[in-house]
Amino acid sequence: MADAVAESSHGHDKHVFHHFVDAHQQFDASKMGMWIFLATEILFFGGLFAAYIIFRSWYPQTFVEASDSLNRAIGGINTVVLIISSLTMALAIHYIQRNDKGKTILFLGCTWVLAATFMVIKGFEWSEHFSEGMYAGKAYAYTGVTASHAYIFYSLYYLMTGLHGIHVLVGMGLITWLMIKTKRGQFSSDYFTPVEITGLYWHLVDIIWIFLLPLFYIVA
Amino acid sequence: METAAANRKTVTMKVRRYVMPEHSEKNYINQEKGLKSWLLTRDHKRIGLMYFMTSAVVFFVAGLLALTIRLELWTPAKTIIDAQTYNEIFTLHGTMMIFFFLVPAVPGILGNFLIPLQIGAKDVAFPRLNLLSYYLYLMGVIFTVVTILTHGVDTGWTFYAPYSIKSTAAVIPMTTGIFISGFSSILTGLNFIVTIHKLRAPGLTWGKFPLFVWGIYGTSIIQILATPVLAITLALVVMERVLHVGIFDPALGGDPVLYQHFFWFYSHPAVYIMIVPGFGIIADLIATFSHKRLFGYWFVAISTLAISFLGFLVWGHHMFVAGQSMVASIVFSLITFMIGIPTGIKIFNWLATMYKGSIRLKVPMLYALSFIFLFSIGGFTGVMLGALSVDVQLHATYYVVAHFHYVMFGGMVIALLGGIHFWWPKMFGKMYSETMARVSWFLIFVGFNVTFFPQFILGAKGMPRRYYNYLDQFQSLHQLSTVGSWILALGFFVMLGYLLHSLIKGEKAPANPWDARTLEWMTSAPPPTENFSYTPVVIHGPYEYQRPISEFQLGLINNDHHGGEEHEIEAPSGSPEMANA
Amino acid sequence: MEAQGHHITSVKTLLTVATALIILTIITVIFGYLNFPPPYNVIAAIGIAVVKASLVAMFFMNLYWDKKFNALILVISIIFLSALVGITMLDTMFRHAIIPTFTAG
Amino acid sequence: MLDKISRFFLPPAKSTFAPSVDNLFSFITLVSLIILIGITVAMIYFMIKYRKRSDDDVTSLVDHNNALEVTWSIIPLGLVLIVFSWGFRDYIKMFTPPSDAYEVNVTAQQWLWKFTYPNGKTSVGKLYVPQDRPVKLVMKSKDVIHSFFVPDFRIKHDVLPDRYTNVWFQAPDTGRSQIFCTQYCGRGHSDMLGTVIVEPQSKFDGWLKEGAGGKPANMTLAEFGKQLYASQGCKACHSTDGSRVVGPSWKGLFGRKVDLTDGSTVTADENYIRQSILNPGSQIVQGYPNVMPTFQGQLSNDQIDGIIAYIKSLK
Repeated sequence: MADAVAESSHGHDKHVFHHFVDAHQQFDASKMGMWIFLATEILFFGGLFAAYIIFRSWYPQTFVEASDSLNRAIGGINTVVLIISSLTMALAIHYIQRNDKGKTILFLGCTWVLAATFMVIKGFEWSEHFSEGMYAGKAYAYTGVTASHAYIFYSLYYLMTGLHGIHVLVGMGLITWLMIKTKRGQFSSDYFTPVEITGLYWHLVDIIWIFLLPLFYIVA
Repeated sequence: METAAANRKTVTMKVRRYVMPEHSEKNYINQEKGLKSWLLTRDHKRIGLMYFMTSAVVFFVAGLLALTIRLELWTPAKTIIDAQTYNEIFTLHGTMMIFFFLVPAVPGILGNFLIPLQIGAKDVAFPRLNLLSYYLYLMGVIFTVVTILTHGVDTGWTFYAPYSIKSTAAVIPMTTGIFISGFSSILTGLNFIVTIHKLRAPGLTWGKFPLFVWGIYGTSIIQILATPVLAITLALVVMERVLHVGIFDPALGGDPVLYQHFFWFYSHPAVYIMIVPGFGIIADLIATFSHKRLFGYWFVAISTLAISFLGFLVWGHHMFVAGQSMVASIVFSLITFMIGIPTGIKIFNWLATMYKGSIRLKVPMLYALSFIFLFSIGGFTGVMLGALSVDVQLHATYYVVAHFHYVMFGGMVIALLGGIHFWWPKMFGKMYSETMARVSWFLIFVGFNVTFFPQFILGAKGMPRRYYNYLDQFQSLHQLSTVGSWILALGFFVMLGYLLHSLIKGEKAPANPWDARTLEWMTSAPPPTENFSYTPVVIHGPYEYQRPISEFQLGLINNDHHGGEEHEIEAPSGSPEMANA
Repeated sequence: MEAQGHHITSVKTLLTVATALIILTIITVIFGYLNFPPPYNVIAAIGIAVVKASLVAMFFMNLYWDKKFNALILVISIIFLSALVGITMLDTMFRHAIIPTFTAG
Repeated sequence: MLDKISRFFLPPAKSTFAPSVDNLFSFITLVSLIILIGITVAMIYFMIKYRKRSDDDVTSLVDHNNALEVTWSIIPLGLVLIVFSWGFRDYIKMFTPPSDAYEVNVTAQQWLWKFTYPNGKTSVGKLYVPQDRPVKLVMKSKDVIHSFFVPDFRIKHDVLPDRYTNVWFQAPDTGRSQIFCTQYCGRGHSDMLGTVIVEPQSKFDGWLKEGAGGKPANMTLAEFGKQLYASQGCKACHSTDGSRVVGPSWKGLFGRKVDLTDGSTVTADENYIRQSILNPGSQIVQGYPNVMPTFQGQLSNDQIDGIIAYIKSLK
């Protein structure tokens, strides 16, 4: 009981909203909130994954042929870039937990740069596709795939990598915001919830890419 | 139910009784003044009232649209509007009612207002996110209304491809509005789940939740898991219109039936988003006004989750004649029938709760009992539509329209009205006229049945839905239905009158007018901004009317308090706050 | 900080996991060039992806040490996604005509 | 009892599987009614018997009874399983056409039904079928999803663009039955009607052999056009009384100057009308949508002449 009383007197530091008992409860709540949000993300992408699986079962030959037209090496390199960015994100969380703000900013910066690298590579990849006429849907003009309905493969490819790309951009925005806040000294080993939950978001973006790689580049 | 908890760790707390004043001079309504204090509020109760205002306006407008539809159907050919306008009006009626009223109303109004109060918290877990949810909802409504005023949309609320892809109507702004309000729905659900998990008062274990909390919990799960699929589906429709991606458009090798799968993967569970919290309200009302423990608490609670879960696996019963495979139809039909079991369990347990009770037929109870009657009809006709061969006849006829309105209006809206009449004194600190409320209840009950019962007959005889012109043989039933809609509307105008009167001139409400036992009744009416002046401690279940009210007003003792009667109690360390203590 | 209940993952663990992930990625790409006969190519590629995703979830996202409820949320979302895909395929795989339309490509 | 229920709710049963569907409908209605009355009576009885008498009312503390819970789970479970298997059996029957069925092709488009018979003869809005013989409809749509519904036969199925779907039925008696479109398909959805005409085999054969829609000798050309106006689906979009439906009204059309969307003006003469029937998109009247399907290959020259004569007659 004494603990509870003590909690309520010291627990309300500046980061704790009045409706939480203490920082720990608030941290747990935020983290659970983020996990629930990630569940919605999984189902959001899930609609497209479902469409991919179903259309693949309808047009298997098309998917195999069209997949061959994508560059596996670039896909692999981009995967490695994202995995390393996940590592640096995890390291940033590690160092903020140890209250090392300098290294936190350093690794957040690394994550940002890797994310940007990913986007640049992706941008080059897309523009190369466009130059060959691999557009989504009706505008499709590529002649390298003979099987029918190849544009559906590219539609799904653009939709899924595009939606993923939007998530990467949002992540880059969040990481920028984290760096500014860390620089201002607003995070410490006492309070790093935003870093932690942005990290969760970032890793999910990584996981989604981990599945996009085999679906579009490998399974030919 | 105690045995499950007994195995848990228990902790000892020092508690005493706290009696909050009946009326609080400074309450959440008047503590801060000015428009800005409302628009930027993070208080869950104020946000609840903002949802109340907005969804009432939506309901009013969409209701007027419904009256227009009914009036147009007075004659078999043109009565007042042309076919295109008629199609646009039923699309708007459906879209507004479903996405901007039925889905957000109960969680938005009652969920926001009550969940923190019922679990003894000061607010929801993420108050700023909660305000954002409201504004996203408002934006969605505005987007749609602007679409109405500038262009009509005539696709029906279901936006079936390829019609929604080919139509020249403003499908993109309309779906954008729904997309935005989908985010609102997701964030609301997320907020409630975290709140229920993390912010419960000491001692408030899952077995002591008022059933409304269970209802909101079930609804939140559906909101979180189903809404994103709708979002991606609508995004795909937009992509199909803009880029012709070929996912749903058959002319490009896509599959319009796949659209229906995706759409109903959300939209079937969505009807459970609408009805499940209604079940919770009804359980609360029946127990309170029977003054008796809820019969089969755990059966009622778990059936809520069972319905939420099974509700995800039955979407294909909207597609028995849509061109899906027979295997799928058969599996969907079988699972559909399984939902009947937990629903039946609820209805029978509510009845058993009344047995040997001490029943007061106050207005909220009248709504609860009419819910049982109307929702049963909705349920039985649902069994009819789940039966494969019969559905072939009834699919897309007025039978479905009637069934849907019995479930949604007879279920969700009646439950909401019951809930609003029940918690009105708590929300506004004012009583309403019991007599006028009875008159209004009677008009609504009669008007509803006169409007929608004839539609069962129309549908079975083959009258298709969404028809502007119809065969002469259906006219008399259509006219009966139209007359019913006027009685129904009259009921709502009476309600508007006495509720406004209550707000302005109503007599002050006591804190606990219905002699209930759950936490929200232990605070003043209306509650102060911080809800409770103490940390509530819960030791009994929500419907233990045989125990004195003093045992429901316990709170942790502050270190600055001396004197008064102190108790030491043991409580299971079920809640996170206890775990930290 | 351990007292606050936050698990701090060691740098060594993080590096090990990242190395494993990169190796698995390389294996995946090599598999792509080897052209295994179907369905083994699909099984291998997706299997490796599942292993990689689990590694990220458990160690980068801390689920290995975290409250079990958060892991449960992840599992539930995957179950519901499987329901969406699985039950929809009960339709798409068992129609009279498997291909959805007769439109020529 | 079951008969009375189905006669009250349902239209006459005119196909071979209709009676079983009707029995299931009536069975569900009857059982539901019994349970509903039980629930309502219990509710009202409790309401009166256990109404509050004083503030000191003592209420029962019983709060659960597992045996009861099991009972009211098992009984409904049994009932719904019966309903499921019954519905399942008939559903399979409804969508498994016999191999010797007489096939008619159905083409749906906004907003009319066109039927093509094995010998190439077509009819619009009227489906002629032989009596007491299984008829299989092979259906497709030209534009959006429609749904083919004949309440008297208890059959319905969506008609999809770019894909074939089937229904079948066998009508034991001659007569006429209503066809509805039950999948919302736009402005003319509620006018997308049709009639099934069941005739004895011999009469049907005779009809089938008749010249494909030629003018009967006893009709004037304008009367023939009027008949086509109703049967070919013109009616869904064009009025004859001057009111605006989807397309321009035919009243007073002939000989009038018409403004087109390309800015030009033409006189509505025979050539203009013929052109509008065969290639509607080429001459859109200002203020009207480009939605009319072509009738190229569907209307013979005689039939077009008939329609022109009919339009001329509408002064």
